[in-house]
Amino acid sequence: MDMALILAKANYWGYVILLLIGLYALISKNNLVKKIIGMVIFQTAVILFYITIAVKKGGNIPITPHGKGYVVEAANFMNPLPHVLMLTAIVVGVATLGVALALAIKVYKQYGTLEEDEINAMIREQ
Amino acid sequence: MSTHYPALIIVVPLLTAVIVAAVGWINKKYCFPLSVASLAASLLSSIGLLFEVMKTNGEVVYRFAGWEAPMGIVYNIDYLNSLVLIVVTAVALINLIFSKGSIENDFPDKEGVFYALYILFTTGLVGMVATGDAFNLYVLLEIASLTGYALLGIGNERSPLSTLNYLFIGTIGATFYLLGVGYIYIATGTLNMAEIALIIPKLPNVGIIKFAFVICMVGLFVKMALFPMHGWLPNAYSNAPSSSIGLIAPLTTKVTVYIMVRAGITIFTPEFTFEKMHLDKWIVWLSVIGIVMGSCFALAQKNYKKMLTYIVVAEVGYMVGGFWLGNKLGITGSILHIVNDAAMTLCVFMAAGIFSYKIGDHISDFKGLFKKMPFTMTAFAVGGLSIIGVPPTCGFFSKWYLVSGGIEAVKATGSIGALAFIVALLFSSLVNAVLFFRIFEVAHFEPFSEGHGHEGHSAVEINEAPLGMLIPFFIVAFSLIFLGIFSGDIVSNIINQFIPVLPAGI
Amino acid sequence: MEREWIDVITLAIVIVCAIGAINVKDLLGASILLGAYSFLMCILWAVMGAVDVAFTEATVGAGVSTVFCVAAVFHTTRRTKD
Amino acid sequence: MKILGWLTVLMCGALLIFNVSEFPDMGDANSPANSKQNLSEYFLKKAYHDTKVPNVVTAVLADYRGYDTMYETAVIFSAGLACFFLLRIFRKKGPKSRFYRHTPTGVTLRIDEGGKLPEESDVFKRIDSIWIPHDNIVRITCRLVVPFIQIFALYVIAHGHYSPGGGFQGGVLLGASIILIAVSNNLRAGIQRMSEKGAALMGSAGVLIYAGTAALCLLLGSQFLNYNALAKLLHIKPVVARYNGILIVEIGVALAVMAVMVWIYYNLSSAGKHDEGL
Repeated sequence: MDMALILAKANYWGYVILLLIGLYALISKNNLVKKIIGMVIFQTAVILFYITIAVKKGGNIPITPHGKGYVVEAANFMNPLPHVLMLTAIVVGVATLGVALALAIKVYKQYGTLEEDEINAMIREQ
Repeated sequence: MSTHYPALIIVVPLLTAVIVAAVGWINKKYCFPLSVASLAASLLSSIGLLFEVMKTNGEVVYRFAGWEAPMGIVYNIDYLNSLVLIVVTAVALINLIFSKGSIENDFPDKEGVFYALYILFTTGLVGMVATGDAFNLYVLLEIASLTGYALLGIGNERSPLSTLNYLFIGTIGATFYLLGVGYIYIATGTLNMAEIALIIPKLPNVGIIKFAFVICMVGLFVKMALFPMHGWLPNAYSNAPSSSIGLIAPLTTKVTVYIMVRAGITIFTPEFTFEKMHLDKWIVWLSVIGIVMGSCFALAQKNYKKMLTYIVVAEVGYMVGGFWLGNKLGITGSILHIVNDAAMTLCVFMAAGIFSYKIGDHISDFKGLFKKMPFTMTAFAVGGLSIIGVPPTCGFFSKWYLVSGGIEAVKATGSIGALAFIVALLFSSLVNAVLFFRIFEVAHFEPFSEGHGHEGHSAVEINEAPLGMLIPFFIVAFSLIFLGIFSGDIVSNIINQFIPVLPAGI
Repeated sequence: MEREWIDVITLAIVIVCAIGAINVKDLLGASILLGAYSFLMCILWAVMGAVDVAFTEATVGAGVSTVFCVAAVFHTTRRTKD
Repeated sequence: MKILGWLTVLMCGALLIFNVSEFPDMGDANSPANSKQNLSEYFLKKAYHDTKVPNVVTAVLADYRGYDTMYETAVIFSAGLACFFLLRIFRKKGPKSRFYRHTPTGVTLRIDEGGKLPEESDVFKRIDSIWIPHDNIVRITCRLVVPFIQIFALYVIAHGHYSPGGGFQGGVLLGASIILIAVSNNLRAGIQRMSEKGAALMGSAGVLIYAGTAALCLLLGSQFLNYNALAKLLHIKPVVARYNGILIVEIGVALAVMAVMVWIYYNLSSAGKHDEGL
């Protein structure tokens, strides 16, 4: 494991770390909004993973020049497909965030707190 | 139009959902007929599609936007697709007609939006079943999930919290699936299911694919509530309103099981799934524990709806275990159980809808119901017998296939897991018998007591359910017997056509 | 080579922001840190050549998501135990 | 719960890190996902030829994988419906007392329940009980910025064929401009610009434009979403029909996304009452 290997896959390591941070927050945080924040981090980590797939060294952004007789050399441009997929994933992420926050507001109206242990204690008392 | 069936199944509900959402702001009267018409159109075209598949004997291909397979999104409809499509659209249509009254009662201001969410949920499920593209499946999974959260979160006072927990778990599952698709893409460079299946056997290094497989399956197991990831299901389902639970409980877990079958057979190829992974025995054990635990927890419940949710958990164990036995009989049983269990679960949850409208959810309140509502209780009894697995009903036949699959696996490999699976199936049938006969006993022998505990329901007179509810309920109850009688035909004409030649020696 | 270093440094700051967002003991602060996280992520993606995705993340992730979070926190509470 | 979390994280972490070393290096143009014979190559070389759209991402998004994008719009639309369905409260109970500011004198009036409410005018302005933004600098700056945001948003939508951007980005920007008005003044100012019903109908209309265009292609005898079919209708070449089809679809997306973002914001910021809010 020399420095070059770590650097060559830097984004993959980074995505694993972010994924784990998000997963940890989702599972073990007590506050509901904190869990939602963990969820966003978790989803974004996967998007980072996809974008990393698309990178080609020395590549350009995937907007092809279009002069007469211009031949596109595919190795010079980033892979556009993961970008397309991730546009969808980002939008799905914000949609999930909206619904999750709506539910969190409903929970707060019901119990007056966002801490899961306090809510569970209240449910047990009923 | 017959060449466009694959598109029509999904497009008609989608367009109608959007229109219904708009019409709900202008005139609520048109929402219900529009919704019913769209789901009926969807059901008809899925039946048409099944005939089309039979005619072409194999698969119907539909290219969206006119692009060929790896570039665009292509549907490859085969026997399995079209069978599950019919189940999904039929359940959605019948439950919609059944719950018209309770929808008008529960959401007076938001009817239009409810119908739109309902149809969008169905669209999501239908799309998941029909699609031939791994990423497209994720998008539709999210449509079904988001609308599902909305439909579940509007129930009683505890539902927002349980739905929020479901949302967290569901997002973990869906995101793991997305990650798995990314791993497949990084190794194969394509997203089309058929193409992936062609590339995987040629790959020199399957390390990444193995991991993609594990992570996809974990995502799906979380979504389908297989033990030990089942914690979210009972709370989320038992707190939901009855009109949406009649849609969600029969379909969500079954469609996820379908995706597992699709992933195991079409995407990853059976050789890879059953031979290279060495996971099948472990997953059978998981399903065994799931069946036993689900049955035991169901036994401990006093609330009817909650009891049903634990039965759902156990049924997931049946299907998953049957598939991972890895032989033809087991997979047949698993697929047949997708169909049968959707119908059975719909039946008992419809009963739950009527009960909670008339009396309440506690089993001890069901005293003397056979006298008060004989027709409802007859249909309910058919559903109960089918879940137990009594012969003329369909529940018996899928259990038969599952058990014979288990016996074959024991014969072929002598695996203890398969033996435990058979024992667990029999145990669970016994427990189901205890559960339902307990209810029959209370409802039949104990006299009706006027002053039962629930003040909130005292205004409703206890008698037969209205005709608008009773007719769909009876149709479902009949279909249980119908499916049972014709299960041999379904297996030989549809399911067996789908199952490929499995590698020997598993 | 320089490009890779920009990558790595931005990634490190993104990770710090993520850890901050889940550990700050104030939900409003956590929401704002989440916005910062999204914005840095968008810079990272722009560096990696995914301009469309970066644009979407800048508008959706750093913009609207943060507003949603703040609106929800405003209507519930800033208090958190962890 | 903490221990369970650590256990899951450690297990997943071990699996994921174990697998990273099998990945192709970052930026490897020859990895299966990026290599010559695969999709990346096809899209980059053929997209302009097929659709006359130089931004390959837009071309793939709205044409090759347009079916995904239609559902993406449906996802955002269902999120709007879901937030409305979960949160909206129609009861006109409202808070016990309302607050008004008399602008010439800067006096705040509290009118308890049952009291006579003044007409809303330049003189009497209703203000929120908890959130009282009356900073003129903030308000006027935001008002000045909004038109520029909207023009930029329209540019982003229309120019998505040639530069980064498109329906989503533009739609979110348009929505953000209205959210900015609501944040800098109050929620009612936002609702005046775009009513709830308007937002809901516009969201439906956006998805309907997308799915309707696609269904129109089907009715014209081609596959669903195959914009080539529009060529006969518009009397243009098939390639140009694809170009225009993408533009129509992007407009639908922008409309839906704008309306739904605003709609979700209304519901979240007022917890469904649409009365007082951030």
